[in-house]
Amino acid sequence: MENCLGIITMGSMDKQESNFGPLCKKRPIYMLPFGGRYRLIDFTISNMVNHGISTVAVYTGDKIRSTMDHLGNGKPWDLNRRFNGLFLYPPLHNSSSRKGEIAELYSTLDFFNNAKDENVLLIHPNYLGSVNLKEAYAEFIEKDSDMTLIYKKKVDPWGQYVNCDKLIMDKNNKFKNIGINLGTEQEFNMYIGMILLKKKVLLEIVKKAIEDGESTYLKEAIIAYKHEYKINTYEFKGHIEVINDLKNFYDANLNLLSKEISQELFFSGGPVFTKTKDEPSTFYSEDSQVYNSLVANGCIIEGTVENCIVFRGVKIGKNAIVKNSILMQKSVVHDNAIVVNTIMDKYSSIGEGLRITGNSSMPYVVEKSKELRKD
Amino acid sequence: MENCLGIITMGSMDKQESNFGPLCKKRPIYMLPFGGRYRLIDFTISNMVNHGISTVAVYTGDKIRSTMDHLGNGKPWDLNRRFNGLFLYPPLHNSSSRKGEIAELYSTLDFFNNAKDENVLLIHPNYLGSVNLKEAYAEFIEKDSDMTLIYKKKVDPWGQYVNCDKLIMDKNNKFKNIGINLGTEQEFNMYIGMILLKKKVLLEIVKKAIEDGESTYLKEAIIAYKHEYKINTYEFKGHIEVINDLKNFYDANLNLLSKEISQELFFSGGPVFTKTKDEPSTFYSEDSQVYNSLVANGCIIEGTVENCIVFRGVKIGKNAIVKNSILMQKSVVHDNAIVVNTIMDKYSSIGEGLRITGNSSMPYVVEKSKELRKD
Amino acid sequence: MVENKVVAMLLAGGQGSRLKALTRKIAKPAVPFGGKYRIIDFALSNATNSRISDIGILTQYKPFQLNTHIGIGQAWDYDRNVGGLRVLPPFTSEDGGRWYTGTANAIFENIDYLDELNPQYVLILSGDHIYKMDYRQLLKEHQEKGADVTISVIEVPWEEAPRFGIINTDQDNKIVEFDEKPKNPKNNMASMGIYMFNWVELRKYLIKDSKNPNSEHDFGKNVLPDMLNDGKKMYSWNFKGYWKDVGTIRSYWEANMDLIDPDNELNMYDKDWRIYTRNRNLPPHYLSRSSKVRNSLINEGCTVKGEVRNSVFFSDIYIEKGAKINNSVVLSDSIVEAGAEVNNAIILEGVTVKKGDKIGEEGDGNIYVVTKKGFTIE
Amino acid sequence: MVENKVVAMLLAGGQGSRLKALTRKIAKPAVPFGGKYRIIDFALSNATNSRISDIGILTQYKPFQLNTHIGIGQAWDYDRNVGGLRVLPPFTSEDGGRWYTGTANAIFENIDYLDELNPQYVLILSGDHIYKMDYRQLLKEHQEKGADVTISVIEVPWEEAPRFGIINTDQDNKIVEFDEKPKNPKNNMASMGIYMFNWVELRKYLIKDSKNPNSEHDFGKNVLPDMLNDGKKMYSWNFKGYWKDVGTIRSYWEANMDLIDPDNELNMYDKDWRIYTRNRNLPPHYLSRSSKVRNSLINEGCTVKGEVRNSVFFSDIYIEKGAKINNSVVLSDSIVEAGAEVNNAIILEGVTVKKGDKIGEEGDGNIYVVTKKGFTIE
Repeated sequence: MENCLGIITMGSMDKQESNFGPLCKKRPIYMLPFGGRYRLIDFTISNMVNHGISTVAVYTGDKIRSTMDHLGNGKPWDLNRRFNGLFLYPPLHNSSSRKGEIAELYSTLDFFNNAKDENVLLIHPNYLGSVNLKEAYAEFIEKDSDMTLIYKKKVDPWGQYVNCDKLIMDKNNKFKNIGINLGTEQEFNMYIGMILLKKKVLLEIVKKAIEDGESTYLKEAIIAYKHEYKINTYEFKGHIEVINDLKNFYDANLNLLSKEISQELFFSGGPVFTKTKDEPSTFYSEDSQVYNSLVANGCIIEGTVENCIVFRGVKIGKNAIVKNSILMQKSVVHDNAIVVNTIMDKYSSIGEGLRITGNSSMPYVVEKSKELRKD
Repeated sequence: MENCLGIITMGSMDKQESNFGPLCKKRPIYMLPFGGRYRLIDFTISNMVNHGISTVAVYTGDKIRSTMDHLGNGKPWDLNRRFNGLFLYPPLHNSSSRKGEIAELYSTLDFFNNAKDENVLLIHPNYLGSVNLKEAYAEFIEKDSDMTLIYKKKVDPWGQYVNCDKLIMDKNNKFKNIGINLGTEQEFNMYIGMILLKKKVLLEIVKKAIEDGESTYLKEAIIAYKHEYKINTYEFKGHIEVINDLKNFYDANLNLLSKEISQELFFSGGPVFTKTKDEPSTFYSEDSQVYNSLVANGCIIEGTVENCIVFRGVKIGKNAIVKNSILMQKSVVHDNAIVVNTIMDKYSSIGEGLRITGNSSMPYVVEKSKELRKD
Repeated sequence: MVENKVVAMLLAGGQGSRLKALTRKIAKPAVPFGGKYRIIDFALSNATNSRISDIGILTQYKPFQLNTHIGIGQAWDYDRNVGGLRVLPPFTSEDGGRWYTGTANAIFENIDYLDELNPQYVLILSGDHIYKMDYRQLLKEHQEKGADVTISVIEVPWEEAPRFGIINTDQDNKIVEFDEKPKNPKNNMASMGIYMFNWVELRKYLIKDSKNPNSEHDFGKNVLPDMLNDGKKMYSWNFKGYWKDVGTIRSYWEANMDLIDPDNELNMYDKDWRIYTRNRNLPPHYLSRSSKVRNSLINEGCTVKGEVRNSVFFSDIYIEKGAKINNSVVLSDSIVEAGAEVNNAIILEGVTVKKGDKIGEEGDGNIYVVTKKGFTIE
Repeated sequence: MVENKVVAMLLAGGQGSRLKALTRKIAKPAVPFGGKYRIIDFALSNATNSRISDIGILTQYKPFQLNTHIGIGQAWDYDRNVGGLRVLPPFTSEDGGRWYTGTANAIFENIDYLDELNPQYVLILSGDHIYKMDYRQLLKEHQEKGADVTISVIEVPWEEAPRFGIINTDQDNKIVEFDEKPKNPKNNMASMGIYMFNWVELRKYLIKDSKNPNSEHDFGKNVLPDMLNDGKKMYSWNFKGYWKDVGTIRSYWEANMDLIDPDNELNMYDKDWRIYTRNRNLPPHYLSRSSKVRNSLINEGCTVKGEVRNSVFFSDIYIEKGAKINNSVVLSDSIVEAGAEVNNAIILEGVTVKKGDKIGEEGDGNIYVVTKKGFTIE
């Protein structure tokens, strides 16, 4: 994907942070830990880099410190470059500046103008899917599209995807509009927050939106000016995860215990890069019993673990039992404790003999660095 | 200087940005271009790195984008490290968070606690001086000081340094307090915004200041708690520049035309590192006439230049005359133009035949990217 | 401007021929160890953790994988613009090219590199050993004694002493005699091949040694005895802790097994002294419902559906349901098929153990080296 | 996952003995050029600007300064964790060590490196030439013709043609004959030593050539003629622009002087095709009240108080008041004292021209090479 900039914006994700309980108190959604050793945004950036994109700009939102700590100098993605590389754009804090995706894009016109690339791939990092960007890009170029929206056909009998964006298309599969799924249909075309645009088209839309003052997010602007452009669509046929609340997030993690899903996310698009931690291998003691779990490095497992995602450096004590849970980095379950349907944030711990049980439709969350003890 | 963190804060500098006319509209003071190819902060960071400090934290203030663009991944200072390296801390934007130096330091307690280093060197980057930090640090260690304030004896008959911080000392040269110079004495001990502290002392003071709620800046907190600590001073005997308004900034640049001053700032403390631009050498045409000027690379000089600081990539046309001026990166003086006592910000230009004359006590400023033309 | 500047020179050219199949394609320092490392990672990480900022790596034998592993030194934070890590292979000049003919000769040929850096001390290291050492302690000792050379020594079992270079000292640890592989050792303090030199002195003796046609240009055999002869101040420093030269197949297997020993002295989980290595960017490992993993180390990217006991696994290994692995070291990208059983083995990279194969018996005392072509017994 | 993968192999082992004093301590690619560059910067920057992501640099002769200059490749943005720049010196394997014996042999010895990267195309470059070229154009031509090899050629003056490898082609640029240094050249299109190969084909011919005991293992003399013999599809691609092999003292001086020629074809100020080099972190240069600088290039760190005309200055040079420099190339860290006059010279690094010395006369037609020991006349 030569000649293409990678842009990561939050769209309207910032409004959803409250859906994640204490997990997003100090981090944006895209920084949520995922899959044992990653953050959500790792998948987005890695997918871009693996498809040959060498300039990536991230519109960070206000909670910038965790982002800077993680993305930092861009080394894990080989984006620590002299020319192009990784650009982080926190919001401007002038009293005069407007807020929202459009205003943020507008505030970085220089970045777009200085880049030689003529096309843009824009992704919202709360959608996880191993999209074959090369194929989508080839189609975008071949059809000389002004923009190509990427969607996934979703059968949703349970209304799991109510309020997701939906592409409305005519009988010939031609793009008509972007609506919102209210669950009235069994199947709908879910817009998965990935769009290819000509750079000049993006800048035109952004400038118009600023002039007209009607649109806060790019999606709104696309709807407003859709008749002026040649808009195509590309269907993604693989597995997609949408992370917009705690339940989604919990399920998406545990879905990785399915071999097909983890194969697709971890391998099909090339390696997923992340900040390395230099943990040694994980040690399983003579008494450990581990079933159907994904376990990262640096752990010491002496208890029983079932259906779990275990992040780096976790300790599980003797006779402890952990089920259907997500144990983030450096969390500790002490001896004889029982933990079920729970998300333990980084550095949290469950005291000896304590019993914690959440519900699978509303997992219990142990806040970062919180140490729970028996009364 | 093993075992020492480098900390760069703005103290109360953010309140002075309005003293710089349009130069600080989009950049903090420490990002002002200086000496033909540097930014003010380059001197501070280079001095730290040259003295073996390997962890540098910069409290960026709100205008963070230019800072991130320049410091970026820390490569020019070899601070693009996996362990330690460069940390940028923009202000937090929670409604609940207080503002000011103390609050910012307090918001990064984790950073201080995670670092193994036991001492801290804290510098305000609007003071430029090639302080022998190694010697000051050795003295600080040897005396087992809680903190050491670095000062410069200043003779100031013209009141140039009115409102600067002044160290009050007793007859035995023992620290008593920090006051403000009101110009009532011929000579005073100017505090030059550099302080060495034990890390635990810094954290204690910051926590107390937060609890008591009285101090916004570290200086105020030191004054408040001075009786509880062993405070020493270190006299710097070299050349110092204080950059707190446009005039100071202009003078400090032109002072570099003195060989002694430029030798001291550019060489005595080791090389000054900055982001490189890969400009070729500067070309002087057959008709050029250049006197007493400092000229960076990548320029094409065809006119007359006298008493100027010329940054990278500047063009000076045929028969143009430029005197007593600072020409920042990529600015252009077209043929036959005359420019005197002027600061040209980056990418600005003076049209053919135009005549611009400022006053040496209040230089004319051409804003960034502004193109002045003859009416 | 930093004081007490130490430059480390890491000898990484060794062939390690006694490691047989393990060193067929790579130099000994590049041999995988301990689930995710290569042997050289230990010396390199020690240097990083000791805050040594310049390190030269002397390579000669089959350096490709070693060079790929080291890359620009990013894993060890040596990817610096000024200083950092420099790979130093042999080179030519007007009078033609010279291969490194001995440990001392390798340093001699790179005098230009050292002169450029102009260090006060030169630390000679070997890329062949498994250990964790803070070289700053060695430096401190060296400085306190005002020594010309300080040699790091370790207590070895008396019966093994004849295999080592034994150092005889007075009560103040001043060296009085070198005893290279002595039949009747006078003590059991062995040289670890780690030397802290004053560069000025070392430089002199390297030049002197280079002119001696009878020298093998080896530190232990030539340069150090020569210095002792001249009455230079030479001290030993007694290192305490885990140290292993994994020179043979058996010692290689044993050193790996040490890591799953509960009394293991080499604590790999110590976050204050991490061992760094190049990252493979693999996802976490997966243990299935049918897996049974006991007293073992498992690394990223593995999928275990069978039974694993007392073993050290590298990355991206696939163990099918019903397969059994005991007391084994399994290198990356291997597959053990359903029904296969492997005991006391070293399975090399990319090997597939076929359905129904059985290698070794528990406690048969052999070590099996499993390659793509079959297995050999040690 | 990136397609059309090209790996560049940059031959940087040349001694450049005709450059005499300039190459006494360094290989030819490391010779300073154009005020702030070294010769190799041109090929390296071309590779960076052509977005070639993997480049192997083959070194052999006195590589220290070259290695210091290259470092981890940061200046050219090649300090990557995966891929990037790799220095490839000679090495040993079981059957001992082998120095590179020719251009083709140097690539042959590094087949393992190339196999690991598994490129589609291999671009052979030389570190000896001054030019700006977008290698993507060469690749495009190569792909459009479906060639096995495409050789970049340039028009040279007829009278100089006998010094070059002349390439005779048909009207479609298909190569029909190699004419190495022909007495009676049939045309004036010379090979630039820049070859785009299909790796599969090159690999075959490198192995074939390595087995030929009569071969000099040189691309121009052996491998390319052999391929032509076998009827491989070989094309030439006509490069237009500045190109200079600075092989002698005079051509070196001339190429530097070209940079201050108003009609100079090599536009160094083109921001779309920058030439990158290692940075010395020096402040701007200073021109004093008494200075007089005309038609010259001045680099960072210099202090000029005297008169400079038609000259190219490197960095950190000090010209005292009253000194005069004309038509000269002055390398870094030199001093010209008051009253000295230098004409038509190349002043080497760190040389001091003493008070009152006079070297050359304007227009005397000689080139003077000024070293610490005095000067020689070309």
